[in-house]
Amino acid sequence: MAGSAGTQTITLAKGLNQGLRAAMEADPKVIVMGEDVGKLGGVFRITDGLQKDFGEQRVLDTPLGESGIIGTAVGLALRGYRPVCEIQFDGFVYPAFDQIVTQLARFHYRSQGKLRMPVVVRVPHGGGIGAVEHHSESPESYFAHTPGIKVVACANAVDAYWMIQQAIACDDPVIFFEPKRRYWEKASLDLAAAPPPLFSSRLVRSGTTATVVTYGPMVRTALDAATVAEQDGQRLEVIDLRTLSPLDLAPVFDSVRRTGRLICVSEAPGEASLIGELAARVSQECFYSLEAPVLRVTGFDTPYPPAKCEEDYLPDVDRILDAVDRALGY
Amino acid sequence: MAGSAGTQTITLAKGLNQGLRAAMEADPKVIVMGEDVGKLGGVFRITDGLQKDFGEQRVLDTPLGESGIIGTAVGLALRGYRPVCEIQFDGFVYPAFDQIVTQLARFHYRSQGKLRMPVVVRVPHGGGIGAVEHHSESPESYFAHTPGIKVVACANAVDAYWMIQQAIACDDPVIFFEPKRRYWEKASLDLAAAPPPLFSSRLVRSGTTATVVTYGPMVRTALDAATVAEQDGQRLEVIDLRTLSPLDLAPVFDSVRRTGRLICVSEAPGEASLIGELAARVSQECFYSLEAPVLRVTGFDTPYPPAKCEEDYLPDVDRILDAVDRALGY
Amino acid sequence: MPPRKRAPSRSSPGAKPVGSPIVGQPTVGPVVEPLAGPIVGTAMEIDGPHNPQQIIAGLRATSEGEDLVQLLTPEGQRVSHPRFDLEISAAGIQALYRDMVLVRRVDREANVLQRQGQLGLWAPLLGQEAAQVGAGRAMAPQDMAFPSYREHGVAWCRGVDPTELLGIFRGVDQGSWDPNSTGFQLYAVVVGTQCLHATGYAMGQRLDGKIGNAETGEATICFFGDGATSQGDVHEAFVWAAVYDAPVVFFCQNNQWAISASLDRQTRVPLYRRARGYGFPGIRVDGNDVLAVFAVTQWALRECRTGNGPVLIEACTYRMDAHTTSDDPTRYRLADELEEWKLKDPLERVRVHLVREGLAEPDFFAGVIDEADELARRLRDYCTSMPVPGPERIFSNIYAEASPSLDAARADFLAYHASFEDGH
Amino acid sequence: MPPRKRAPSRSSPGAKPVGSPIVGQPTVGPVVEPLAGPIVGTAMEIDGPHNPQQIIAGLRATSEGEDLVQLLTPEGQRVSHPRFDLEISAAGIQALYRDMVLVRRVDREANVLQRQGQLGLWAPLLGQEAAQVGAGRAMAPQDMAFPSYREHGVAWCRGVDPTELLGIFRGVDQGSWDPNSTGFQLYAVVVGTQCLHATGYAMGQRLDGKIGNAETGEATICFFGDGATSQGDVHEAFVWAAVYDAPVVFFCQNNQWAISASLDRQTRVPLYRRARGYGFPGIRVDGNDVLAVFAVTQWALRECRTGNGPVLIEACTYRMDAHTTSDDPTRYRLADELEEWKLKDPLERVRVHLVREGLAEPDFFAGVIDEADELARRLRDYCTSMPVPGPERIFSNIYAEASPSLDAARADFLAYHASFEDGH
Ligand SMILES: Cc1ncc(C[n+]2csc(CCOP(=O)(O)OP(=O)(O)O)c2C)c(N)n1
Ligand SMILES: Cc1ncc(C[n+]2csc(CCOP(=O)(O)OP(=O)(O)O)c2C)c(N)n1
Ligand SMILES: [Mg+2]
Ligand SMILES: [Mg+2]
Repeated sequence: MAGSAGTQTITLAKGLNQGLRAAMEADPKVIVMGEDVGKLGGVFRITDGLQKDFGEQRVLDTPLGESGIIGTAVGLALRGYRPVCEIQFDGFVYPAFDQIVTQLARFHYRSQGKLRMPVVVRVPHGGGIGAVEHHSESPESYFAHTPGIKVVACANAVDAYWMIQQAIACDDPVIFFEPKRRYWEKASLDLAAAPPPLFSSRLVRSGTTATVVTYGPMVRTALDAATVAEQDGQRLEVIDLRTLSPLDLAPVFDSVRRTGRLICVSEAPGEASLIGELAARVSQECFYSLEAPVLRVTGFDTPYPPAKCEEDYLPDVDRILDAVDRALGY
Repeated sequence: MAGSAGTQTITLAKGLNQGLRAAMEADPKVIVMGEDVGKLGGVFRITDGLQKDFGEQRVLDTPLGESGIIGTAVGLALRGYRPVCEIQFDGFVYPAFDQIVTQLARFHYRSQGKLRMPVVVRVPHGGGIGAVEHHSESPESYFAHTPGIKVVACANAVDAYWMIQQAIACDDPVIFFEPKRRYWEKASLDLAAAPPPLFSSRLVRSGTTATVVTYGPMVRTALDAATVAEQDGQRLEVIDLRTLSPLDLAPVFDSVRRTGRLICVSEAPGEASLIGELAARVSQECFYSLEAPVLRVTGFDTPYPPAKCEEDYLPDVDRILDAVDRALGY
Repeated sequence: MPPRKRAPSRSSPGAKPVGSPIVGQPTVGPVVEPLAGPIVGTAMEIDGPHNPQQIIAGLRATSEGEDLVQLLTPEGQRVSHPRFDLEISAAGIQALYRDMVLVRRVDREANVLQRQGQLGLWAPLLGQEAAQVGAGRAMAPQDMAFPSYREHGVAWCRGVDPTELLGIFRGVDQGSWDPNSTGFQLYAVVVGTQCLHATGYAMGQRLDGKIGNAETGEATICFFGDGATSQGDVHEAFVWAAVYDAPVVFFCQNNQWAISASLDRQTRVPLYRRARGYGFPGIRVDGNDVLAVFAVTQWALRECRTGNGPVLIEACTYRMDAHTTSDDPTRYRLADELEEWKLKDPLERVRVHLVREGLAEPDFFAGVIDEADELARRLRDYCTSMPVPGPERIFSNIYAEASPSLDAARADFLAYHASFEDGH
Repeated sequence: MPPRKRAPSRSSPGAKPVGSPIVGQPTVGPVVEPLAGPIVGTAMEIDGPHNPQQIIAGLRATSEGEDLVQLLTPEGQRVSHPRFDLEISAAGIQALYRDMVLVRRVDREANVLQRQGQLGLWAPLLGQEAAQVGAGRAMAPQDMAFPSYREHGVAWCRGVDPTELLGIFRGVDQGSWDPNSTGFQLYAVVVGTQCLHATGYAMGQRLDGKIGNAETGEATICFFGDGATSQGDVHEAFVWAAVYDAPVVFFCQNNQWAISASLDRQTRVPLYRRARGYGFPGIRVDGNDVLAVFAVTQWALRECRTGNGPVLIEACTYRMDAHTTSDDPTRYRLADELEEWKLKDPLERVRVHLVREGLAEPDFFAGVIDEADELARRLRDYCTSMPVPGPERIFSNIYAEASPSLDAARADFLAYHASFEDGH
C-alpha cells in the first residue's frame, strides 16, 4: 500500500511500519535504532524492510543495551537527528530508565529551551500473548508520572499509522506505547482522512449508562464490553485516552457529566497509577455529577503472573461489566 | 546515647545512625553498602562511625554505580545477608531502577517463596536544601506503583530510629525514604516506648475541620499549617502515612468520614502519583462522606526547578491553607 | 609499534594417555603453571587495533585462532595444550558424552513440544552442549551457578530434573527448582542482570570465609551471552568482582549471535579481552570442545576458590537453532554458516574420538540412546500433565511477610470467580 | 608467561627547540608514527595480574610509571617522548600558562564566593588545570565537548564566559551557555550519562560525513572522572563508540578520588587499560603536564577526525581541594598525600620552565596576574548581581511545543502568588 492514497485494510503492525516509512521519507533526519530492528525488522517486524530501503545509516542495529540506545539517541538528537528507538519489550525499558527520566526528559528544561529532544521511544506493551516473564508489562504509569516527556498509546491500526508520524514530528520526547496483543488486528485506513491531533482523547462509542475510559490494548476489550452490555440494555460510552501525558480529560469530564458514572480500565497494576490519576481528577472535577464513585478495573497489584494465569489477571469483558453493574448499584 | 535506655533528644540523622547501629549489633548478617558510606560516613553522615566499629567487611564503600549496588545486594541477600544500601541522593536511584523493579521486587514471587530479599534501599529524598539538579527529587511514586517491594517514609527522629530497624528486620525488600531537609530536626526518643508497626499510618494531630494526609518531609509542614490554621479557628487533623506501599488507609477513611474534607500533600509531581492514588481511594471509599472533592497540594508537573525557585515549587503552609479554604468553599 | 608477541605454538596434536576409568563426575585435573607477570603495562598502550578495517578483519577470526584453548579437534583428535592439559579417563569422556547426548535430547524434545503447542516458547541450546556440560561438570557441589535462560545443560549437570525446566516455557511458573539445594539459581530473563547477582553472591562467599582452598572452597559461576556483554550490568559486575576479589567465574557463551545481531554489533575484538582492562584474566576456549571447556573452567573455579578470582572465560560456540522458537534465523543469517559449524559439532567430535581411540564399545552408545529415548518420553509425559495454576497463584508469594491487602484482593477475586455459573 | 614487552625507553630529558611564537591557539603537532599491529592477540591472554596482592602493588604505581606520557617534569624540565613529541613556541607555552592561571583564579574566586554564601555550592578544579586546559586547547573550533560538572577549565577554553558557570551553583539555572555556539555542552550531574550523549553525538558526526580529515573533520571529546568509569553508561558508551567507529575521545580525569572513594574502589589496574578490551587505544598521560595533555589529546582528536576513533585518554591528576564545598576531605585522606601532589603542581612546573629557559619576561607574569585580578573582580560583581528567576521559571521551557496544561498551572500559580498582599 506504500504511499498510495485511498482506503486500505491494514494491521496495526503494518500501520506502524507504514507510518515509520512515511516519516523516514518525509525527513532524512529520522533514524530508527534498536535491537534487531535492521535485518530482522524487529521481533514484531514493525521495522520490516526499512533497513533494506533506507540503509544501515538510517536503520541501526544496536548493541544489546537499552541505556545505550536511549543515551546515544539523546546525543544524536543534540546533533540534529530525530531518532526513533525501539525497546524490544516493555519489561526491558527499565535499564534505560535513568537516561529517559533524568536526561531525555530534562534537556529542554535544563537548557531553557536551547536544546530539543525530538526522540521517540517505541515500547510494545501489555500482556495477553502467552509470553514468559518481563514480556507482558504495562509500565506507562512510570512515564506518565515523569515531567518533561510525553506519553501516548495507540489502540488501532489507523491511529498507529498517524500517531507514529505525529510523534516523530513532535519536537518533544514521546514514549510511544504499542499494544502488542493487537498488532495483528486490522482496520481500514483512509489516507485522505486527516487524523486528530496527537495529544487528544477520543470518544470511540457513544452511550448513556456509564463511561468507560481506557487506552491501548484495553480499548478493544472495552468496546467488546459495550457490545455485550448493549444486549442487557446498557449503553456504555467508551473513550480512548490516546494521550497519557499530557492527559486530555475534557472529553472525559463531558462524558461523565452526562453519564454520572465512570469505569477506568487498564492492564497495569492500579496502585499509584495513571488510572488512579484519572479517578482522582474526575472525582474532583465532576464532584457534583458523579452518581457513583469512579471504579477502576486494572491488573492486580502483583507482578505479572505466569502466562497460564494471565487470562485471570487481565481485565476482560466480564470484569468491566461487573464494574458497570457495581457502579449502577450505587 | 548508644544503647542506653531512657529518653534522649536526637536528630533524625542521628536516629537513623543509631537505628542502623542497633540493627547491626542485633544481627551479624546486616551489612551496609553504598557510595562513601565507610570512612566518610555518607555525605549526610548517616552511617557515621559504622565502618570504624563494624569493619570493612560489614560496611562496604562500593564503586560508583547504583545498579551495581542493588544488583550485588540481591546476590548477597541470596547468600543470606541483609544488605542496607544507601543511594546517595534521590536523583541517583534511577540507574538502579531495573535491578529494583525487575529483580529485587521479583525474586520472592518468581521463586514461589523459596528466595527472600531482605534488602533495604535507603534514599534521602525531597528538596528544600538549595541543591543543584538531581539532588531534590521525590521518586516515591515510582516505587509505590511497583508490586513486590514495600515503601516507607519516615518523618521524624523517633520514627527514623525505629522504622529503619523494622525495615531491616522485614523479610521483604523495603525502599526507605528519608526526608533529607529534616535530617537535623530533633525529637525526644524514649527507648522504652514500643514503636507502632512499620506498615501503619498514624494520626499525628487531631482535628475536625478537614484532614491533611502527607508523609516524609511534608509532615512537619502540615503540622505547621495546622498550628497556623488554629489561629483562624480551623482545626486540621493531620495523618502521617508512614507506609507508602502497602498503604494503610483505614485511619484516613476514619478521619475523612469525620471531617468530610481531605487535603493530600506531597512534594512530588502530582500526575499519576501516590497522592493521586490516595485521592482516588478516598473518593471511592468515602463517597458519601466527602463534602468537598479531595484536593491535592503537590509539587508541580515539572522537573524540580533551580534552587532559587524551590520555595515556590514546594508545598508550604500557605498552599496547604489555601487548599483547606478551597475545600471549605464547597 | 613492534607486533605483540605471539604465544608459544601449540604442541603437536596427539591422543593423551587415558587414565583410570571413573564413575560419575570425571576425575581430571588441568596442568596449570602458576600465573605471574608484570603489573604495569607496556609503556605505550596504544598498540590495540584502531583502524576499523583491521578490526573487521580481526573479528572474522573470532572463533578460530591461536588464542583458542582446544584439547579435542573437530575431527576428534586429542591435542595437548601447554597450560590447560587434561588427564581424563575413558569413563570420564564417556560421562561427558552421555551428558551432552541427554541434554541435546532434552532440548530437541522440548523444541518439538513447543511446535506441538505444548510449550509457549523454547530457547534451544543446540550446539552449545559442550560449553554447558564442560562448565557444569567442572563445578563442585558447593559452587553456585547463575544461569541466563538457555542453560538447560548446566541445569542438567546440577541435578535439576529436565522436567523442571518446562514450567517457565509452558507458562505455569517462573522456575520451580530449588536454587539452594541444586546450586543452580533461577533463569534470568532480563539480559545481564544475573551477573551482578552472581558477583554479590560471590562477595558473600568471601565474606563467609569460604575462600582459600582450591578444592573445598566455594566459587560462583555466571553464564551470559555475547549480546549480554554490552549491558552496563555486566560491566558493573566486572568492576565489583575485581574490586572485591569475588570468587566468580564469568562464563560467556559466545554463540556468535544475539538474536539477529552478529558479534560485530557488540564488539570489535574478541570478548575475553575485556577482562584485562579490569585486571583479571580472560581466557578463550573452544566452546564446542567439552574437554577444553572442562579443563579451563575447572582451573578458573579453582582459582576462584583459592581466592584468585574473578576470571572471565569466553567459550566460542554457535547457536545452531533459532534464538527461540519464535525466531526465524533465515531472515538474518546464511545457511552456509550453519553448515560450517556443523563440522564443529560438539557431540560428534567426542563420538569420533571415543570410537577411533577405542575408548567406548557400541553398547555404550546404544545405552546412551536408550537413556535419551526414555528421558524424552518422561519429559513429554510430564509436560502434558503439568497442573495449571489457579488464579490464587496471581496473589501468592509476592511478599515473604503477611499481606492483608493481597489476601483481600485474592478473596475478592476468588469470590468474583466463583460467582460465574461455570466457575468462569 | 613471558613478561610483556616494555616500550622503548624514553629519550633523555632536555628542552626542545622553541618554534615561532604564536597568538591564541598554540601551533603544535605531535610526532606520531602510523599505528598498525596484529589484530588477534597473543595466544594466552591470561597474563593479566590476578593475584590481589600483585594488583594492589600495581595500583600504587597508578600515577607514576613508564606508561605515563610526560613532556614537562614536575621540576619544569622539558623531556621528549618517542611518540608524542611536541613542537611549541614560547608564546604557545605562555598562552597555556595564562589559561591555567586564569582558570585557577576563577576556581578560587568561586570557592570564596561559596564560602561567603553567594553560591550554594562549588565543585573546585584546583589541581586539574593542566588536564583541562591541555585538552580544551587541543580542540578545534568545530569539535564538541561533553563535560561533567567540574570542567570549568575546558569551558574557559571553549569561550564560555566564567560568569556563565555561576548560575548552576547559585541555583538560578542549570547551565545558561549555548552549547551549540560554544561547542561545549551543559554540565552533566548524573555521573556517566554524558558519555553516551557524547557517543551519540559523535555517531552523528560520522553519519553527517564529517569524518576523514585530521584537520577539517569533526570530533567529540567527553570528560568524566575515575569514579564514573564504574557506571554502566560509561561501558555502554565504549561499546557503542567502538561498534560505530564513533569519533569520540573519552577523556578520563583520574584525580584519584570519587568523593571519599580512592581509586582502588573502582579498579585494580590503571583505567586506560580498559580501552584495549573494546578494541581501541588507551593512553595514559601526566594530567598535570599541560604540554603532554595537549599533545596526546591533539593526537587523539586528529585520529577521531580522520576516522580512527574512538580513543581513551587517562589523565593522571589530583583533586587538590574538596570534592565540592560541601565535602570535608580530611575525613578520608591524609594531608601528606596533598603535600606530595603539590610538588607536581601543574602551574608551577610551567612557570619554572618559562623562567628557567628564559621563555617569558617578568612583565608577562605580572600581566597575567593583573588579568586574573580583573577577571576575579568581574566574576564577583556578576555573581552578586545575578537576577533571581521568578516563579514562572518553574513552568517554562519544559516542552518545546505549546503546553496548555502547564500554561494554566503557571497562570494559576501566578494568580495565587499575586493574591498575597506583599506578593508573597
Ligand atoms: C535487558 C534486555 N533487553 C532485551 C532483551 C531481549 N532479548 C532476549 S535474549 C536477547 C539476545 C541475547 O543475546 P546473547 O546475550 O548473545 O545470548 P543468547 O540468546 O545468544 O544465548 C535479547 C535482545 C532482554 N531479554 N533483556
Ligand atoms: C549516578 C550518580 N551517582 C552518584 C552521584 C553522586 N556523586 C557526585 S560526584 C561523585 C563522585 C564522582 O567521582 P569521579 O567520577 O571520580 O569525578 P570527580 O568528582 O572526582 O571529578 C558522586 C558519587 C551522582 N552525581 N550520580
Ligand atoms: Mg549469543
Ligand atoms: Mg575523581
